[in-house]
Amino acid sequence: QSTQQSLSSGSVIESIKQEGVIKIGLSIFRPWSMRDLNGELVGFELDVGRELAKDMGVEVEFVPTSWDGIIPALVSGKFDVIISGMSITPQRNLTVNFSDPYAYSGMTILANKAMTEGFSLEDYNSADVTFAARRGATPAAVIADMFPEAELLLFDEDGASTQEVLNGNAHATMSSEPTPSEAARRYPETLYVPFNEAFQAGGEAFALRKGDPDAENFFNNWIGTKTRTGWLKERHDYWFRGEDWKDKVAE
Amino acid sequence: MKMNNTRASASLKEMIHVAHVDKFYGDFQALSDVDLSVNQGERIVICGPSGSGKSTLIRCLNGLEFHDAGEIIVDGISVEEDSKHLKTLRQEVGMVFQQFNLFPHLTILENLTIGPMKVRKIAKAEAEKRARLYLERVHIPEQADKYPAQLSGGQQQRVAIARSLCMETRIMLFDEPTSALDPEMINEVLDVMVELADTGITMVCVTHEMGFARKVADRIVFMEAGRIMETATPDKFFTNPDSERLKLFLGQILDH
Amino acid sequence: MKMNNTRASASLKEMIHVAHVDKFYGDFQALSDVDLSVNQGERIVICGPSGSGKSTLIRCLNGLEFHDAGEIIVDGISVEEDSKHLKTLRQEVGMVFQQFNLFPHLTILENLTIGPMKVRKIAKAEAEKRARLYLERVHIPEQADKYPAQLSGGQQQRVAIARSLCMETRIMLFDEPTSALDPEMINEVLDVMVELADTGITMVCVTHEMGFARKVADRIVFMEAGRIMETATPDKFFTNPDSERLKLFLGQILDH
Amino acid sequence: MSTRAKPLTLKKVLNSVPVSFAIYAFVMWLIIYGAYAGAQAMGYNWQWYRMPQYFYTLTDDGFQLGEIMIGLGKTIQLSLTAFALATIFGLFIALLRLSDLVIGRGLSIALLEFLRNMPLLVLLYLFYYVLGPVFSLDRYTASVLCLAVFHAALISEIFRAGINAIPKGQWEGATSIGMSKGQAYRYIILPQSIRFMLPPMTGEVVHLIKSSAIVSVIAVAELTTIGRNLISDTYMSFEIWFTIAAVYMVVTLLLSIGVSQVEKRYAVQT
Amino acid sequence: MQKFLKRLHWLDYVIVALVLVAVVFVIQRVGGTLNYNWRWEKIPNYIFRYREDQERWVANLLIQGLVATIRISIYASILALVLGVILGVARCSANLAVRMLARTYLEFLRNVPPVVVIFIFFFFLSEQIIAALNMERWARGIARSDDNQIWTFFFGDMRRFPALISGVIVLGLFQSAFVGEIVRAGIQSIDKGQREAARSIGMSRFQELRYIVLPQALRKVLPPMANQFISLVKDSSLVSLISVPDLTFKTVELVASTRMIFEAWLVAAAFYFVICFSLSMLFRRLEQP
Ligand SMILES: Nc1ncnc2c1ncn2[C@@H]1O[C@H](COP(=O)(O)OP(=O)(O)OP(=O)(O)O)[C@@H](O)[C@H]1O
Ligand SMILES: Nc1ncnc2c1ncn2[C@@H]1O[C@H](COP(=O)(O)OP(=O)(O)OP(=O)(O)O)[C@@H](O)[C@H]1O
Ligand SMILES: [Mg+2]
Ligand SMILES: [Mg+2]
Repeated sequence: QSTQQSLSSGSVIESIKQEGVIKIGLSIFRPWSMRDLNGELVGFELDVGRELAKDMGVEVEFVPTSWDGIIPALVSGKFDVIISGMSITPQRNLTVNFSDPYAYSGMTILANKAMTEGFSLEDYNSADVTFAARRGATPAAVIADMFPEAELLLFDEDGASTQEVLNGNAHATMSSEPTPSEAARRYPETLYVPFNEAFQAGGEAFALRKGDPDAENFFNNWIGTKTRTGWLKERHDYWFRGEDWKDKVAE
Repeated sequence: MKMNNTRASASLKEMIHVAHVDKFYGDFQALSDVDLSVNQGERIVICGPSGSGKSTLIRCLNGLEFHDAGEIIVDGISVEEDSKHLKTLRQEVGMVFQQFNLFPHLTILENLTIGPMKVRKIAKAEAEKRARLYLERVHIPEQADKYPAQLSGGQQQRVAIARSLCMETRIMLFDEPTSALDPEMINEVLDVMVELADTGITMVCVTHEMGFARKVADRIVFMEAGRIMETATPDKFFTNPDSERLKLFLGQILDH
Repeated sequence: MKMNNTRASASLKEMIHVAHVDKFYGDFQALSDVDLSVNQGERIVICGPSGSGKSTLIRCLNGLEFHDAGEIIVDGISVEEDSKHLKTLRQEVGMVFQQFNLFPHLTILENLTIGPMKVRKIAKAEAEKRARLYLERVHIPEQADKYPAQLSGGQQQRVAIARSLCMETRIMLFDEPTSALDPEMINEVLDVMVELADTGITMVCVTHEMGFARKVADRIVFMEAGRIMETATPDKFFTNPDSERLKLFLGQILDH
Repeated sequence: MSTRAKPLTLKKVLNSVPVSFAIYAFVMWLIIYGAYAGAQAMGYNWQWYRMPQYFYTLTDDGFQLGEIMIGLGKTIQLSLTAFALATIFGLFIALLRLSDLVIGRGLSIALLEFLRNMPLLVLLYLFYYVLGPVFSLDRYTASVLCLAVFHAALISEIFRAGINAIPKGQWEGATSIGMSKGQAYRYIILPQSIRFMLPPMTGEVVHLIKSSAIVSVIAVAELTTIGRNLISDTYMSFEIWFTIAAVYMVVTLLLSIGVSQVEKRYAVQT
Repeated sequence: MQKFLKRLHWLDYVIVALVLVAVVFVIQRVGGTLNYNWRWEKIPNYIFRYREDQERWVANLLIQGLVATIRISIYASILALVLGVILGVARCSANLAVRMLARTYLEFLRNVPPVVVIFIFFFFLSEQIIAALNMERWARGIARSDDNQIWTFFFGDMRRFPALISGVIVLGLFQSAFVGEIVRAGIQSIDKGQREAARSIGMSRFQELRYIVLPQALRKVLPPMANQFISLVKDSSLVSLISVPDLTFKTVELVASTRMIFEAWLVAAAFYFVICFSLSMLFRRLEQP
């Protein structure tokens, strides 16, 4: 009885209700979350976060955090939940809990044309090939998994890895669509997306501190509902397939 | 002038009493079995070759260093490392250093008033009045608002003397007060010291200025290798010294 | 001894020629219209109150400073800022400083040989032979392998003299060579300088050691406020000076 | 020597060595315990037992160095290369700065001002993304050069201070026996100024090792990069950050101690 | 001009030639090899922007970041100064325990890379302090109230106040080690004679420190302190790693949003240079009496 009580009163849901605000940790990552021309946050995560807060009847506060420190920051209580396109991996799961996935984004390879001419998928798995990716992001895990032979360089953010490929310092990088296709369109002489197929990780989910079944249950059900009503898919398509938002964010 | 002053004061109370004092720096013995007694109003000059322990002795008198054996009693206060009276003692004993050690960030006036104001808790107006009085005494009243760096060495040393005087101490120690000065400035300072000697203050002075010693000292102490080798009146000291070493020393000092 | 030496050399060639020299530090005029002529083998002593320009003058002679107007010719070489012969000049003119300026990271022997070896390109063995010769001359052959810091001030100054001698210069400049020394050590150095004076070297010496001046100088130059006020033989200088200022100065210097 | 027995006072007791050590140990224990309790309160599960494998492993192939040790090796290699270059550049800049060359002095001052007023992180981005492609530098060369140039500015100031610390009399002494400027530098000034430069130089090596951590942002393999990669793999942030900090501390402290020994020997010699 | 040319040494000409060659080479390569679409025209928007919806000019990302950097630097240097003086005095204390504790603190901070120090402090210390003071709720209360202009002026968005404070604490603690060393050097540079003179007019140890040693030491440490302040401004870029929204953090965000990697970093570099350089000019002027 008392254990149950203390569990539920210790839940982050409880403190969110008390404070009247939910603090969401996120890291800038196109097109999940971005700064628009006004310097304000926009993106898929922002829609999700606002909707979530609306449904809970509280205010929302987004805490932009560098990707590197996002999990320690969650663990030490700098915010209540991470909603930042974080995909579920077993390693992460050892440290934090995940909700059910709320998005499944496909990832594609973006490669340097001259350096990877005529490469098949197997050719990438060679010690001569260099990949670049964002440290701690899903593509890094996928690359390590799919191309164990290749060298993998990790950077603080996505732009840097694309620039590496562009400058010929790396053969290829991988990230969620639509970013690779956009880049390929912008630098048609140098960059291209060699394979149409998208590589899949376990899906992206909310991350929360361990030992909080109430919150997990709440988020799972919220995601379940929003998936069934099609709201999540509609927003996902808007940000990941559509072009409407492009001119609000500098291109 | 000298005569009557001296003999009168010699009968007064003993101001400095040093008995069987030893002092070590690590293994090196800087003072061995030093005895010295100075009466109120007496003027003592200490001389001796470099490294003989003159500075060490004088610094032991106001507790800038502490002796390891024997006893030192100054103005009735025993000088010891953890004495409660150390502060009182230092207020009674003025010291003038070879390097002046004026406070460069304070004006001359502030140099003179900071001790009385902060240590003796005297009001500012009163302290300044006193400071100007003593600046007058050392003949530089017009320098009150300058900073030490703007003064010549001789003037700085005179300020240092005035600073000690402002504490109205009855004992003054001088450690080679003129040896950092240019030849022309030495006299300025010596003149002030001669005047001071006539006021009845108790004075212990390390110096090689033999002219000064001859003029004002009641007794001259000659040190060598941490010991007091000879103590004599100026007359005897210069005309008929006992020890060979002193003769040699005088020969060298007075030669050129 | 002094007499015959002097008169003989006075008739020889002019080694130092200074005419109408002015020198400014910013707006401050350190030398005004200075004239001086020194013949081969002559011994000149310069004295005067502090700040009168003695060091400035002597430093202009070997190009450590440069004059702004007038001309200085030393050993036939005109001393000018961009003269090609400056290095040659300095090899001909030795200088001994108040602060010795020995090289603390080299042994005494190395201090003496580094000039001959690196500047004159003399072989090491030869340079060492010469160095030991001059160490003998200044009476400290046994110190060859020590470092400067291990020597007393008087010994250091003698090394500095030997270092100049090793360059076998025919002119030696001294800037208050004894004023940084303890009283006991002054004589050591003065003795060496007296011996040196007898070898026929041309010598210009800034000093307040009037005993030395009287003994060796051919002429004494008195400076004041950047000007040469009086030039006289020692006899005249001490017994019958022309200017009032010099009388005053002598009074102070010889007083205490 | 006969020393009088002096009475014990509270001040003396507090200042005595054993009591001081005891107080010290107590305060340190408080701090460590506080940190531990703080982390505990945060609900963090410590996994220290997973750390040793990153230092070494004992497998069938025998003893193998773990990733952290490899990273440490890389850090040292990187730092030493950069330091050697920085010393050369630094001496060059300092001599230019002290020279009579009008343009040379101007150039060295401009360079110093630029470097002094630029965060290293930003400088690194400039080197890698801007100068890198221009001069076709790979990431390793770019980071070595960036560190070398950045520290050359600091080292040149050390050289300058060391040279200026030599009393003017030494220059005059050298000049008055006819040495040229070059000879005076070579035989008189530089040998003496080494004594003044050694302590700040040690500081500079330590500083360089520390700033080398920044190259992790361009993925050059070294200790911090390895640490950050491990964190992104394992999420044991605290354990790994503490370990990395400890490794850096051990290296830099050893270095400081080593150099102070050398210094002592050097001091005795002259 | 004639006179200027006359002062040049032949080596000066060599240097000019070398610099020219390097510049020409760089220009050539930038035109030829660098594969990058420059979009400088977008940058001014991120400095100031006209908001049509609000009909006024507003400071955008880069200026927001710059202001945050300035705020953090000022507060952190005040903190570092206070702690540093205490630490410096502790380093010269007569008590061994105090000296050892100060030394430990200092050696830890000086021997570990700033990045690592900042992470450790951030997660272990600042969070505890913020939680203990219940700062978050308080700051949010202010953010929600209407008359928060003054707070906003001094501390920016009050919602991010705890982040600002963490940044200030971390940076201040980190820099205090260096300030402490400077203060210690200043204290020790005061001639022994000064202390002796103070003592011989009967001052207590505290009076000696208060009236004689510290005033002189502070004057001596002004130049190194100024340098330290400049490096504090530079090191403040590291707090971006703990998500304090300073100039570097905002630049990273801008790059992540727009991929204008070169333009954004060059502008950030220029901003840092301008701040630091004007500071060093200012300090230089102050040092001259
Ligand atoms: N703090 C110290 N530590 C070790 N030795 C010291 C210390 N102070 C003085 N000595 C030594 O004690 C001896 C006596 O020194 P003291 O300064 O009293 O000599 P002095 O007679 O004043 O000489 P001087 O005329 O050169 O001032 C010297 O040999 C000196 O080296
Ligand atoms: N580098 C300098 N810059 C400005 N002024 C200087 C410089 N060197 C000397 N002076 C000034 O020039 C004047 C003459 O100085 P100089 O050193 O020649 O005097 P001096 O006769 O040797 O005195 P002393 O006996 O004190 O050595 C002094 O007033 C001094 O302040
Ligand atoms: Mg002494
Ligand atoms: Mg002079």
